[in-house]
Amino acid sequence: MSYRLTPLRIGAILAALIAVVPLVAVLVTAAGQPGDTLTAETFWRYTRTSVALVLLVGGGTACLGGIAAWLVALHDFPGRRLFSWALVLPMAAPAFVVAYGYASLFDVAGPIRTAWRTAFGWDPPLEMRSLWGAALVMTLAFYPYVYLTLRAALISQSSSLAEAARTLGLNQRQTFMRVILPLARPALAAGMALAAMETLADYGATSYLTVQTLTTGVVRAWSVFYSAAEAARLALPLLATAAVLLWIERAGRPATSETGQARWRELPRIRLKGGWGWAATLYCLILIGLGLILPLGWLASLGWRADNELPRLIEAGRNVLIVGAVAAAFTGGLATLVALGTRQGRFLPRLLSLGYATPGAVMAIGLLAPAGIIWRAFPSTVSSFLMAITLLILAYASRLMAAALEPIDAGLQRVGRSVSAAARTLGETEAGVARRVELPIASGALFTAVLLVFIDVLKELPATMILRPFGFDTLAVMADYYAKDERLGEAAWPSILIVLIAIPAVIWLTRRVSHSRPGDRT
Amino acid sequence: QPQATETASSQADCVPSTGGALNLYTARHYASDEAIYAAFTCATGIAVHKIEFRAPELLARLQAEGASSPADVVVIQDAGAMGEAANEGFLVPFEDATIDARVPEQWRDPQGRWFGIARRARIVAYDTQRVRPEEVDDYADLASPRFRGKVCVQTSDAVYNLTLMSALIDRWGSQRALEWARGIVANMARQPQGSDSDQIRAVAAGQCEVAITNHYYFLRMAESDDAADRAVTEHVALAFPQINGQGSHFNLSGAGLAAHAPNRENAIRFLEFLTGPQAQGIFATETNEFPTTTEATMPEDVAAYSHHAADPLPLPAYAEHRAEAQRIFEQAGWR
Amino acid sequence: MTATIEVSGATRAYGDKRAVDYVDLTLEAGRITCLLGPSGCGKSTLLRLIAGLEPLDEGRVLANGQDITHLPPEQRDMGLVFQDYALFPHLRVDDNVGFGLGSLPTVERRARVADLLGRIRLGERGRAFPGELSGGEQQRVALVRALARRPHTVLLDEPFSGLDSHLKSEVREATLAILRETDAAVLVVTHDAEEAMQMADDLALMIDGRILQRGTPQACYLDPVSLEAARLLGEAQVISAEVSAGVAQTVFGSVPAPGHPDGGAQVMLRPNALVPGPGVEADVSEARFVGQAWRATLTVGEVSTQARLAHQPGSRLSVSLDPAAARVLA
Amino acid sequence: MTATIEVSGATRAYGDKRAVDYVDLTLEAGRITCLLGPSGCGKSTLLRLIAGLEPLDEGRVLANGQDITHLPPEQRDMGLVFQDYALFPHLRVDDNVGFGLGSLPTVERRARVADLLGRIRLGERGRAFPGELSGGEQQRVALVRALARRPHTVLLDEPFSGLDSHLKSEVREATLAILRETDAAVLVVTHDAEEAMQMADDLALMIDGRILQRGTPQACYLDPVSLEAARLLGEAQVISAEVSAGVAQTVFGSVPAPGHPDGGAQVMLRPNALVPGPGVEADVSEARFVGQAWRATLTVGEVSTQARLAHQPGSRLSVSLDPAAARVLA
Ligand SMILES: Nc1ncnc2c1ncn2[C@@H]1O[C@H](COP(=O)(O)OP(=O)(O)OP(=O)(O)O)[C@@H](O)[C@H]1O
Ligand SMILES: Nc1ncnc2c1ncn2[C@@H]1O[C@H](COP(=O)(O)OP(=O)(O)OP(=O)(O)O)[C@@H](O)[C@H]1O
Ligand SMILES: [Mg+2]
Ligand SMILES: [Mg+2]
Repeated sequence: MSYRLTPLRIGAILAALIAVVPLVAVLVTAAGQPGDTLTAETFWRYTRTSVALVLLVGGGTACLGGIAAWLVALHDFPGRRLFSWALVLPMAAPAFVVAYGYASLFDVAGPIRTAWRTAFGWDPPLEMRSLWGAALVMTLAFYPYVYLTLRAALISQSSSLAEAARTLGLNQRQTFMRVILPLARPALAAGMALAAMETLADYGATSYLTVQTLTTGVVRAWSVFYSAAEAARLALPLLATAAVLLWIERAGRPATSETGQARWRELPRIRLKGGWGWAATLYCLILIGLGLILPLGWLASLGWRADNELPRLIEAGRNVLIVGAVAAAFTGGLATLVALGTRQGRFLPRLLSLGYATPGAVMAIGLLAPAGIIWRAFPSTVSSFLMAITLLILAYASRLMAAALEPIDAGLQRVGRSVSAAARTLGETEAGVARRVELPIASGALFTAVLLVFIDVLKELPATMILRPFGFDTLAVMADYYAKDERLGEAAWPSILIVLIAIPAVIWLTRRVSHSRPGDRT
Repeated sequence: QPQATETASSQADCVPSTGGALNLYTARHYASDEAIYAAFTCATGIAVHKIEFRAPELLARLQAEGASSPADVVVIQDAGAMGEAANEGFLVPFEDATIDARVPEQWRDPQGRWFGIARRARIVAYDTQRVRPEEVDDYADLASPRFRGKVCVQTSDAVYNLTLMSALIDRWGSQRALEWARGIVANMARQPQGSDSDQIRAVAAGQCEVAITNHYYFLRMAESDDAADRAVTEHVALAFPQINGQGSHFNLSGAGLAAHAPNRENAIRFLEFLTGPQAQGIFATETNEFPTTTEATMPEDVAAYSHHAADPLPLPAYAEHRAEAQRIFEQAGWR
Repeated sequence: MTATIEVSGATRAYGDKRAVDYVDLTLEAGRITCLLGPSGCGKSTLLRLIAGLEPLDEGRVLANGQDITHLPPEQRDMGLVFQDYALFPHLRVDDNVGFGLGSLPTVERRARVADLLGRIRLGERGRAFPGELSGGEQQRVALVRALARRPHTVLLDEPFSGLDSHLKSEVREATLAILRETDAAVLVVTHDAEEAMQMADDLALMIDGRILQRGTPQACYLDPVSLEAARLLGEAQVISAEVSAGVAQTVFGSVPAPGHPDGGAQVMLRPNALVPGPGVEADVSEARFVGQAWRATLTVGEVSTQARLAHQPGSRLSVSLDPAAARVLA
Repeated sequence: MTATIEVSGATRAYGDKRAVDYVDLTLEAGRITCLLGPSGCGKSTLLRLIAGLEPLDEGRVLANGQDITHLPPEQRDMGLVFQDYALFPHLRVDDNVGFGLGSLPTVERRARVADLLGRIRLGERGRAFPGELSGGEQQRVALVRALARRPHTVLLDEPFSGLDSHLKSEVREATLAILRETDAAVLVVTHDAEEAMQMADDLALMIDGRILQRGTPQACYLDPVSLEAARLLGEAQVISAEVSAGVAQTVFGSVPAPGHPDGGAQVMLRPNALVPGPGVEADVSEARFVGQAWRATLTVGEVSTQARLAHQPGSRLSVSLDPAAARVLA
């Protein structure tokens, strides 16, 4: 096809600009005047903590999520079908919500340690506001990433390699260790990279659990020293790490099937008998219990006793539903343009994905700068509700573009090159082919993208906080305020609402993952 | 036209909402404030449009908006951040006799750019069974060997700790402030963590004997519907330590007129309203804060503490020493 | 060790569908058996049953008379080559070949791998990853990997179907040569008739889960038990005939039909069944060069058939029927 | 409308690799040209260049003398059939076929789709989705979809390679019949020699991005320009020879070599080049039945070659060389 700037490509470039502008703004800000900032010693302490936390969460998610994926994909036990999607549910709970639950449940004056002291006369060392506690909380919140990617890799692994190993004299266990696991390793790494990125970018959970990471440093530089430039500079190592992690994640994506004509066949599932089967069931139950039911249940019990500003909650819920839906559709549309326009080059999508892995505080800096230019240029629009919502939606789009781009890109890849070419030779233009053939075929992926963005908007905090118009709350903002005001009971309400809204979306997403593999039979 | 969560009540005796509107940027987010906005709208017919930020974000947004900012009034519950807003030029001085009359000079910016609307004491919660109140009548006591392993505190970047440290730097000089911080670090029962309520609970749970906290969290727990919260306060009491014998450290919620306020008249009416007896009363009742005006009525539990003297720190000092305060904390190893 | 593998009454159903339906099959040491059948007829399933990768619903598998029906695959001492080669992508070529040799001392293992790679002329590529090899090279590596443990039986599932037609015959020759050197019992699954006939000592024709016919390639080709079997092995035309007194009469000539009842019958013609010569006058309606030969469509009256003859379309010629390339079907 | 498509000097490189390297090709209305070559030689790329799906680095494409090199594919009026059929999975069969007929009035469009589906005997299946059809049915739908707009040129990229060998010849016949009814210029890309020879009016042999030879199938088969070209079209053996005075002398006999310089040369033998008869005594070292014929390995002195002969291994026979099936290579 010709190299000319087709309308599709111009659209892609514009869409990409929206996502790139905040990143550029961060870089420009980082080049600004140096101000007061952290001492080098503090910086290194934060770095050490960040590294330790990432390692712990990476390892923890690999273990918990890995075992879950291994059980569900390769074994049969009571409840397996239910768990195959239920294990993803904790993804609906924002990490900061899980942190609220655990911090308060395991507080020195909380129910567990109090009961323990009463019973045994000494205080158990179960401190959630610590590196270990944060690692536990984030592991529970992020293990679904590993679970999802590894499970997808395992169920799409054709059995022929494992069978080859069997006929070469390896038993089941040896086959898993020497063939199945090594083959799934890239997927495991990809899942861990996602969890690590989330860990690095997180501020809500870490700050609530008093773990001081590089992101803490970014926030401190900004909120204590009022230096956006220093904050942006401190964010650079985070961005660099995110870039590396993204690269790992991309590299870990399974290549298109190399098996060709051979009939695809799933790995055989081992039936776990008796006690082993129930042990597996128990493991999955515990994981879901710890990741979702325990923290949410505890918050609910707090919320039950607390007051709630029901009208405000309802309005915040309505706001986030509407804005989330619009932002999701809009972001999906932009990502579609980008995906359609950049199918030759892989560089742009990678760059755009960086926004996703950028800590919220940094992104807020990056968003304010371009917003400021608009505000100063069109003063009359600053207090306009529509303008503010438009900016907010643009901000969501740039922050969450990667989340949408990922599935859409994958969906469009699946529309064979020849199908698009066939449509061209049948008289359709490039844009016509996109409209009549490619998008309808990739519609499932489009919907997935829209849902992913929607879930992320539900949890989004920094961009909402800083760009929203007058009188506009979202559930995440309300939860954050209540928590900051030390009213966890009240914070429970919006938190639980977020989860309740996200759960159906998460269920749908999970089901889709299991239906997109070759020769699906579940 | 901006939409808003107008909390205007439909009471019959309210002025009809024809008084235009007012744009408020606030870092406060309490039920008390909602009640005040409602009362203001009812009394004046002016609608209150608000955005709630966290302080640094509020400043950043003002910065980004520059002269285009729609903000009329800025309210922040930290004197340090309020001073910063004033220093950055986000606020303009204005003359208002009513406010000057109601708010003592001590709680007003010397350049007239902002003033205090409510006060919160940063003081000490102690275990009544193990600590006598005289043992904590000076902030310096907290750093003494008496409390080795017995002190609970928040992290250093908690704004109230930063302003407390700013006050100590101003009063004691950097060197002594640093030594004090080192003493606290040596006395810590655990790494700094959790919120003020968590500090109070830790005292009740016996993890520490004394904790630095704002006063109203204690009052909130004491009057809570939750029996567990009330139980926490049974063996815990508040002590009001002194700085140089001159009084305890109070932080201020401040309010000021935004530099480019489009609704200046309404803004000034609102600022006046905040210092009026009704608003001041609501702060005291709903949030258990101390009023900055003299004529406000307070509920009993707040009134019981209102006699404690405040350290007469000049307002600009709150913002002035902020960066140094963070440095000292870092030097002392207070995370 | 050499072995005779006997499969008897092997049955395997998926849901209602009997993928393998009461099959008997014997593999002899040192002989190559080809299992030929259309896609989906159950060839792979049968092979998997023998390898122990799939459980039997009914029937038994014996190795040298010993029942191995319930032995797991790793204890059966059989080598398997998959259609997609199934090389371990994360291991280098030499580690792939040596994968099943964990029990050997390192020195010996290295030596055996080197020897095997040498035999397939890949001695230099031991440190490459499978992805860096061409399709033909991968196939050869998969073959020697299966042979490395010196299995008594080697099973190959469409081992050449992944290859370019260009490469196919070359790789096939090389594979045959290596297989002939071992004394293993060999089963090759394929749906390519020419391939089956070129490789097989014994041929088994499979359709719909059943084995239709067994025998040498030549016997199967010329004496198919049914039209289906005939078509599996190559072009076959059918014309109708009248049998009387053990002779079937067609428009082109007669074919011996000993033992057939009198009445209507079908005669299967191989493409070389019609030869120029005194006989019937036929019209040539189309002629095409199909490599090595021409194919002409001949018509006599209402009956049309094709033959390997070079003649101008529109012309007429006299043909006779060679009974050796024609068979009356039951 | 009919058209003559002329490609001249077409070149397309990916990085360093010239996938299509200065190719000239002409497609004539009403004639089927087959492009035959091994995998990766650039066949698909050439086809995509003609269709406008890929930009040319150099060279031109003319349709009836008009330069269409820079026309986007949708304006070229060419129909394309892909190896994987590329049916739109989200559209029903009739919507697939009618996809490119948006400009026709609904009634006319319906009629044309119905007519096309009728011609491929799928009139009843119009409301099915492509996924519900068998491979052969899908192939036919892809074909009529490409024909629906009555393009002046039809390009088919390995149109039968996705089919079972069983189905292949049947679908091929049907496709040929439909293509012959149109008056389009047809290009069929394939790597199957037999297929190419059965379909082609004109054959083009491609290797490594270049066209080696053009001509009728028979001419290409018997008079290949090189061993490579010979091998593309079928089995070929090479033996060495000595040329003197325009005759090449081999151990099996002599072959005319007009115009060849004296000295050593290579002679290419087709499998039917050696026929029993008075000539040289040869040893039969191996014999195999390969369907329709036997293949024997014959040895004379040091020289070994294969021939289509039925003889017992170990026996001896006398063979002569048929010069019509042998060529001296340049
Ligand atoms: N795991 C399975 N579950 C259900 N049906 C199966 C399974 N494996 C095979 N089948 C069915 O059993 C039949 C035989 O399959 P098999 O793979 O043995 O055929 P095949 O002869 O090897 O075909 P091909 O030449 O296409 O490889 C097919 O109809 C197939 O769909
Ligand atoms: N988009 C591309 N980028 C880089 N190289 C390409 C691209 N398309 C084709 N090639 C290369 O160009 C060469 C010719 O490819 P092409 O697809 O035309 O071959 P082909 O003859 O159709 O092969 P096959 O029979 O396997 O379809 C191959 O080496 C291929 O790897
Ligand atoms: Mg098979
Ligand atoms: Mg191709």
